[in-house]
Amino acid sequence: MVDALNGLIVLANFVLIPATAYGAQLALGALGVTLIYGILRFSNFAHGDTMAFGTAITVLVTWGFQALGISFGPLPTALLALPIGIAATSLLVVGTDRAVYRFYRKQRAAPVIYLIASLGVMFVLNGLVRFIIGTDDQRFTDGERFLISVREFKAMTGLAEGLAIRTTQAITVVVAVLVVAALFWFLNRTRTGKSMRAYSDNEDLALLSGINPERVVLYTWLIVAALATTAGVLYGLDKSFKPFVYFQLLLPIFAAAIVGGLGNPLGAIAGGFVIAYSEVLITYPMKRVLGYWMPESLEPDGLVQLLSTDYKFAVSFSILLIVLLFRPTGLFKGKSL
Amino acid sequence: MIVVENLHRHFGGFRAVDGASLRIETGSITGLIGPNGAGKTTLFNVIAGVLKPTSGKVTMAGEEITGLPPHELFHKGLLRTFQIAHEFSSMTVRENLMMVPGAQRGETLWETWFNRRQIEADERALLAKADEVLEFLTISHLRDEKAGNLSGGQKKLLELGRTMMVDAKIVFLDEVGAGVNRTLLNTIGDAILRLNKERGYTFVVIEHDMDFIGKICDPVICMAEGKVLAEGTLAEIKANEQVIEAYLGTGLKNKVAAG
Amino acid sequence: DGHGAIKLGVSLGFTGPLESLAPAMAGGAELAMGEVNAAGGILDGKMFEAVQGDSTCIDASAATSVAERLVTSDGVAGIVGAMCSGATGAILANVAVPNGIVMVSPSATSPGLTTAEDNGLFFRTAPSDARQGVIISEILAENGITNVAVSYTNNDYGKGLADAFESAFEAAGGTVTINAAHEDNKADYSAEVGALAAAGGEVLVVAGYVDSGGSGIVRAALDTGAFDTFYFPDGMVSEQLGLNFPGEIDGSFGANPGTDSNGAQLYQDMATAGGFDGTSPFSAESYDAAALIMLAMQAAGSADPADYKDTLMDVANAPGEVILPGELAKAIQILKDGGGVDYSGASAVELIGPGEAGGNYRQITFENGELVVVGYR
Amino acid sequence: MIGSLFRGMTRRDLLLFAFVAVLYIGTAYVQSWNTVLGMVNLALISAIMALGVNMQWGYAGLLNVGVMGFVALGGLAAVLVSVPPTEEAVSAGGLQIVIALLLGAATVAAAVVAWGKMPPSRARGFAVAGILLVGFFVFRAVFDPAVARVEAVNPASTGYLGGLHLPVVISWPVGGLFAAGAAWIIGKSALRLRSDYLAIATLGISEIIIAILKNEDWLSRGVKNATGVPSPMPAAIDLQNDPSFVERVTAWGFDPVTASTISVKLGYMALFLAVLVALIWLTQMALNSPWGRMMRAIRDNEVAASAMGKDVTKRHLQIFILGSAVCGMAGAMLVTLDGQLTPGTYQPLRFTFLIWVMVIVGGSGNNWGSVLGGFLIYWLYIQVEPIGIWTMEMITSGMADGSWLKAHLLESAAHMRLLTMGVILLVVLRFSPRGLIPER
Amino acid sequence: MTEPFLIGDTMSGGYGSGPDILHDCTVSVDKGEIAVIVGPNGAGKSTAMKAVFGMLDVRQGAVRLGGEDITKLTPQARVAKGMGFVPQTNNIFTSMTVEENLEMGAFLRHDDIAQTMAQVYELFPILHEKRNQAAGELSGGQRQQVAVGRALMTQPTVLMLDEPTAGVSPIVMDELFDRIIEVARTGISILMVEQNARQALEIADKGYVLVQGRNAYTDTGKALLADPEVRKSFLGG
Ligand SMILES: Nc1ncnc2c1ncn2[C@@H]1O[C@H](COP(=O)(O)OP(=O)(O)OP(=O)(O)O)[C@@H](O)[C@H]1O
Ligand SMILES: Nc1ncnc2c1ncn2[C@@H]1O[C@H](COP(=O)(O)OP(=O)(O)OP(=O)(O)O)[C@@H](O)[C@H]1O
Ligand SMILES: [Mg+2]
Ligand SMILES: [Mg+2]
Repeated sequence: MVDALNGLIVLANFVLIPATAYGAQLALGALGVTLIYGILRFSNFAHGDTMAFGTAITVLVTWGFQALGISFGPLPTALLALPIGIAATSLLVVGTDRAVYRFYRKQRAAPVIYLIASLGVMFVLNGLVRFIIGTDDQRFTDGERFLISVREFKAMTGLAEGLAIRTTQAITVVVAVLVVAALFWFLNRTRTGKSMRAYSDNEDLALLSGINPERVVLYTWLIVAALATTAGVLYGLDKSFKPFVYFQLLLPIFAAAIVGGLGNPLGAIAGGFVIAYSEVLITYPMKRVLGYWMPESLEPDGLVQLLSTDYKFAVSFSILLIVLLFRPTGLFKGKSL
Repeated sequence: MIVVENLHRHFGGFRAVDGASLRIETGSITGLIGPNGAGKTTLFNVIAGVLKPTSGKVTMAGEEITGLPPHELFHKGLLRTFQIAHEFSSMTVRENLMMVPGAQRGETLWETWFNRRQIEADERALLAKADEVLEFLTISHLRDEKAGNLSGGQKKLLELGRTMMVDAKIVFLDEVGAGVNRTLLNTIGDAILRLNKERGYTFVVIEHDMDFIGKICDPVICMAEGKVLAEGTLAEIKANEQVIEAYLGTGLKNKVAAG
Repeated sequence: DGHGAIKLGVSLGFTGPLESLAPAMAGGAELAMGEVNAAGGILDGKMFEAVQGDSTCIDASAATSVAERLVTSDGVAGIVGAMCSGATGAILANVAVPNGIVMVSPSATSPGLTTAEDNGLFFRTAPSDARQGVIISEILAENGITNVAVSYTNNDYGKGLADAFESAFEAAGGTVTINAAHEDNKADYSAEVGALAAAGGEVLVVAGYVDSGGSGIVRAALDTGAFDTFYFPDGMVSEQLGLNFPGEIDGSFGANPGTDSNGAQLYQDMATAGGFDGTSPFSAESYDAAALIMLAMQAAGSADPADYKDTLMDVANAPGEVILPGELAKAIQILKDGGGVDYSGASAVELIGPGEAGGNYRQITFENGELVVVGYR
Repeated sequence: MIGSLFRGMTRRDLLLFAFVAVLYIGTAYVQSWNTVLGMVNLALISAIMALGVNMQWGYAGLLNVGVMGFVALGGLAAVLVSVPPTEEAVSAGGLQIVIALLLGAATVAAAVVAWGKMPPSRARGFAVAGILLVGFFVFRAVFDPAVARVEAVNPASTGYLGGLHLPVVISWPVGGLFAAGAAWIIGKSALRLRSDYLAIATLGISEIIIAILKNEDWLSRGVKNATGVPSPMPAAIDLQNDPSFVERVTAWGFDPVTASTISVKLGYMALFLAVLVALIWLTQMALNSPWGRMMRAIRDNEVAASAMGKDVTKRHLQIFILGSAVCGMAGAMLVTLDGQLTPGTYQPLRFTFLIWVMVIVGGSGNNWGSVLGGFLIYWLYIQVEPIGIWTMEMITSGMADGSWLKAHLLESAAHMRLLTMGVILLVVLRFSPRGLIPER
Repeated sequence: MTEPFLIGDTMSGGYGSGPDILHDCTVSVDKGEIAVIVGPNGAGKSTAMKAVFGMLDVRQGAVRLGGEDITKLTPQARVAKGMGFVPQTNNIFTSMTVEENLEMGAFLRHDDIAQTMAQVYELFPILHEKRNQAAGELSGGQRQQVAVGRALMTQPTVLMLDEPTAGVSPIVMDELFDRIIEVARTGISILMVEQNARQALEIADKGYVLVQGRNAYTDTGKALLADPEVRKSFLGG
């Protein structure tokens, strides 16, 4: 009985909790991507760097707060700085839209042109972020790191195995769930939300219904800025902040958005978890868990690992492919242009 | 020519085509009418291979063609037009027509590299043919216009024009008349009759314009709610109570008052 | 007056996956040049000028183009670089050898480069992975550890080191429970740490980079309680490590190139004064790479690679007076006077065989959140 | 014949080409001919890759964001064809690895056949899964020990099977074949995906290919890099040591080092140019014929094209395979030029996105556009670094020495590379959104 | 004679930088009137409608609503001024449900829209049945009904319809014309393009025949119907 429990806790500690947190992180990023795809109709390759920009600003402000001795109790100070980061990112993305994307909207350019333009923006942001904060790893975490740490857990339960839940993990999961619910409600129930969907569906007709396209675009970017910064900051709090990693985040984020179905907020969440779980679960060696669960005589010698972690990305992408083969527009019927 | 047996096509729980059975005789011009949403277009799409049937069977000249992809049906001589025009919008009107004939020599890569001369000869012939069709459709001044820039009616004409580029056995026309000027529609009607007489094309025509149906179609099939409601000459159909109630109606109530 | 100055190429991955290591490395190389210039240059007043070139680490051909530019357009007399073994190999074969330019890489550790066709033009101040594998194995054995897990960064450095270590360790009777790769700069390492934890081991050997995947692995391992003791090879040992995990890695240990000559400490102080982190991986090696080139020129009495490529080994090795960081002026003077030097520098270079560092190591451990040097070997 | 090669070229296009030529020649004067010729060779390879992508996207509207994977496969071909076999490794496990791979292929084939033959049912699912599972374990049982033996052979310098030791140029078509093979497999399964879904699927597959190249050491040494790919040209150093060469060039007044490096580059250039011209001729012919028209129709409206008798699936597959093969060939050429295969350097930024930028900036759907894009963007890619540094020096020249801002700005100069690249891309795209040489 | 409520006065213009499609073309409609535009395919009927609605550069001439010059206003500003438009193609939001399509029609309204919606459902019962279905999944005729319904939701003062009856069944067409007459009686101006020209002209107060972007005939609906030349060339005999 205790063995069974220990096995479960090992599984939770190394698979369930990290995968859930990682899934939520991906989902938050994917929400931004999916929203731009859904409403402005292009795959925004600058999203990773937008996240990096928002986070960089938040990090600087956080340092400022820390220097001034402002803190947020047990919570990370960065959360206090977050609104400022969001504001700065909003200015950035709206500015980018004015300077870059608006022109192509007027031209009615093909989506791939936006995509390439977003590559250009990505390059520029890439340079900008490094210019602002450099290339290094930056730490800005403070407050309580753990809701419960391994040691505390063991002391509390008296079990041989422990498990840890980080504050940031918990915050990320909660935020992701709240955000997706809010977004879903916003898009499907509110007037502004519906007008955004209408705009994405048929721009001309939206015009004929009295919808102001510039306004729709503005709202979209504001939401995206908030999402990107929040996602970036939560990720940075949990791991660390380094511009290059944020650029690299783009790939799993896109994978998540696609698996879920582009343009669909629920899909982004589902996609995030699918990617995260498949990465962690399929490459997880069951040796230690089975060691608890199996009778002594049957305990495994090998690692009992389906695939080595070297192929972690191959795994998540294979899952992605399999999903797409059976559901060509993702789990939650996304859009395709 | 075409026999449809107990065909079903469902969308989720909704039965768009719900056990339709019909025969289309070789050499006939069959009219297909019915209320909006009766399943006419869906029936076309299933026969033409765009949609897979939920169940049922379609045969063409005795050969089962259920579920064959559209491009194979094309090569068997089955052509169709689209209710919502599907032009190749970034190509010119002429190219829209010239791309139609199947098995063009110049569509094989090998030949494009090593058989230029022959291809050029083929192209000249095609060009002449396309221009002839454009002339007929009264849009030859638009031959080098991008098809996407055509007016709504012109696009419908182009749809029809494509079927005239090859020797078809059977042609499915989905509301060619909607949005087409009535004078021109008369000309089109004549053309259909001529193609039918001279070249032996079989036609199936979906149309909501009773004058047009009356002018060219015999027999007429009326669908409703995914099933065949009535079948016969137009006169018979027009007299059918159910058809009147579901489809034809009794004319404008406010007409006089409005004058 | 930069006119007529000798140009040295500094070709590192300023952009790309290892971009965060590059500034401190370039800082090291330029520090050495600055020092020589301050001392009045070599060969009777010839000054040095650094020309940077981005070797990207992700694009061997771009690296080649850039090196091509450094050599044929800027006319550099030698190259400090490149950073990653891939780019280094490409530049060596396509630019350095055909144009007869000396290259001293501070960080390409791939054993494959040992046997590369180089016409005696290629050197490196970083030891080959093979040597370090043995060192790690010895240190672990001394600590009574027989059972370890290994996580390495998935490039030639990590893989080469992990392989070398595994064979050395197993030959000495130890067990490697798992030898698994991690990719740098990825979003999440839970899968890797999950696998490492499941395989188990007394210590986790992290053959990665401190500002990249290496720290990510350590972070995740600490948080989940998978491991609490680590072994850190040279890519990880730096002050940064202590800052990244304040107080969390006490009892963990490692080693990086260095000797009791105090060179490392001297260099660190110089770097701090110069405004960059001298403990960042391969920064010291970069200083040494630049210094070696310049001293070799002085020794050869010529800035022509064809001449000084033959004196480079001489200035690096005994006999001669031992030279530490900050003593370049002295070294130049000795050479000018016809004496010999044994350059030891910041990373205690000793060039062996085909022109690579022999490898003296400085053993460290973490106590109360501080990096403490415990000995040399 | 020549006429159709240049069909559709306008005076403006020629001016653009002239402009790019001036960029390169100007660079030669500011920097050196050696630098520029090196760049030209890489630009030629990039242009070929861009042509491949353009075939897929420009002709058929297939969004392939997995270019990197095909390029890498081509690179693998170069190694497998040209390097000498590692005798010891081959005898240790070569045969067994081949058997294992055949077993693996047989498993997949069996699964596919079972899937096709059995009626749709739960039993079919189990049967296929069963076949795959059993096959997987049998495969691993044969494969793993053989791999272990092969990799144990002198791991620091070999540890892999090596290649066939054939002339490296043969690997170019072979690289094309490798890529075509992969494209066939991908195309059979993923081509029915639309737009961005196909994009991410190909992106994923390319990542998987790179993962294999990185981790299968027995094949090409993995991240330890396979070096020493023989060159089809005489090495510059050999020329320098060849007295007759030295004599000749000195007689002409050249310095032997410069002359040797330049002649090697010219040799490569001739080879690459030949490939590029052949490809352009083939693609121009195809594009300006009913085949091209059909592809455009398919790109415009698949439903209508298929109703007009065009086999959309088959054509998509055809063009996907051809385009990928071109990328594969370019990949083999690249490794030939570099002389080594370094899997770690295959990054989407360089081998997928940059190529895409070339295609779009050049003008998608237009072969000459791809060539122009290839040359222009490659020039930028290399030259924005000095431009960035130069800009920073200009900006900071007025500032006081030792000021924090000046130091910070100069330090950031390297990142100006990306920034400048982005700005230039945006500017080009702004002033000609359909590319510099748009499709006609 | 005072000026009509809505007038596109001697408009010339074309698409983008292309040639002029309209040449001094005038169309107008007064309060409570029905004006019908007929003509061959490609005559410029839709173009004229778009010009009146500001979706096209009017290079010469002007558009005035209730005496006010609105030539320079954006389409959405014209919506705010009480104009409603059903384009000939792409006239529904395909990914939104039928009900959401109707709601979007009422986007600028801030009063209770339930009643108007009920009226639309009454007019087109099939839409009520399918109100939660994505409009893109509807049949051709059903889509057309959604499009007209969407425009009715704006409660416009001027309603512009580009071939509202294309593809709808006879019974629905009759209903639609009935409804249009009713709407006009409430004082709303109706400007529409029709190919079912005979029915349309029968209910029209005013008729325009456009040919190649020019006004060819202008008269009352009845008079045009009676003109044999017009009948033969444009109304199909
Ligand atoms: N993809 C789909 N998903 C769900 N329902 C659909 C889909 N396509 C069609 N339907 C439904 O099927 C029914 C039949 O549609 P169909 O287009 O066949 O009608 P139709 O007879 O051609 O009508 P019309 O005369 O208006 O063109 C309609 O009620 C429509 O809403
Ligand atoms: N977007 C466009 N760009 C360029 N030309 C266009 C565009 N739309 C229409 N045209 C051209 O303008 C002319 C008039 O088109 P319009 O759509 O106004 O005709 P219409 O009278 O409405 O015809 P129909 O009855 O067929 O709908 C046509 O010759 C068409 O080719
Ligand atoms: Mg229909
Ligand atoms: Mg029209």
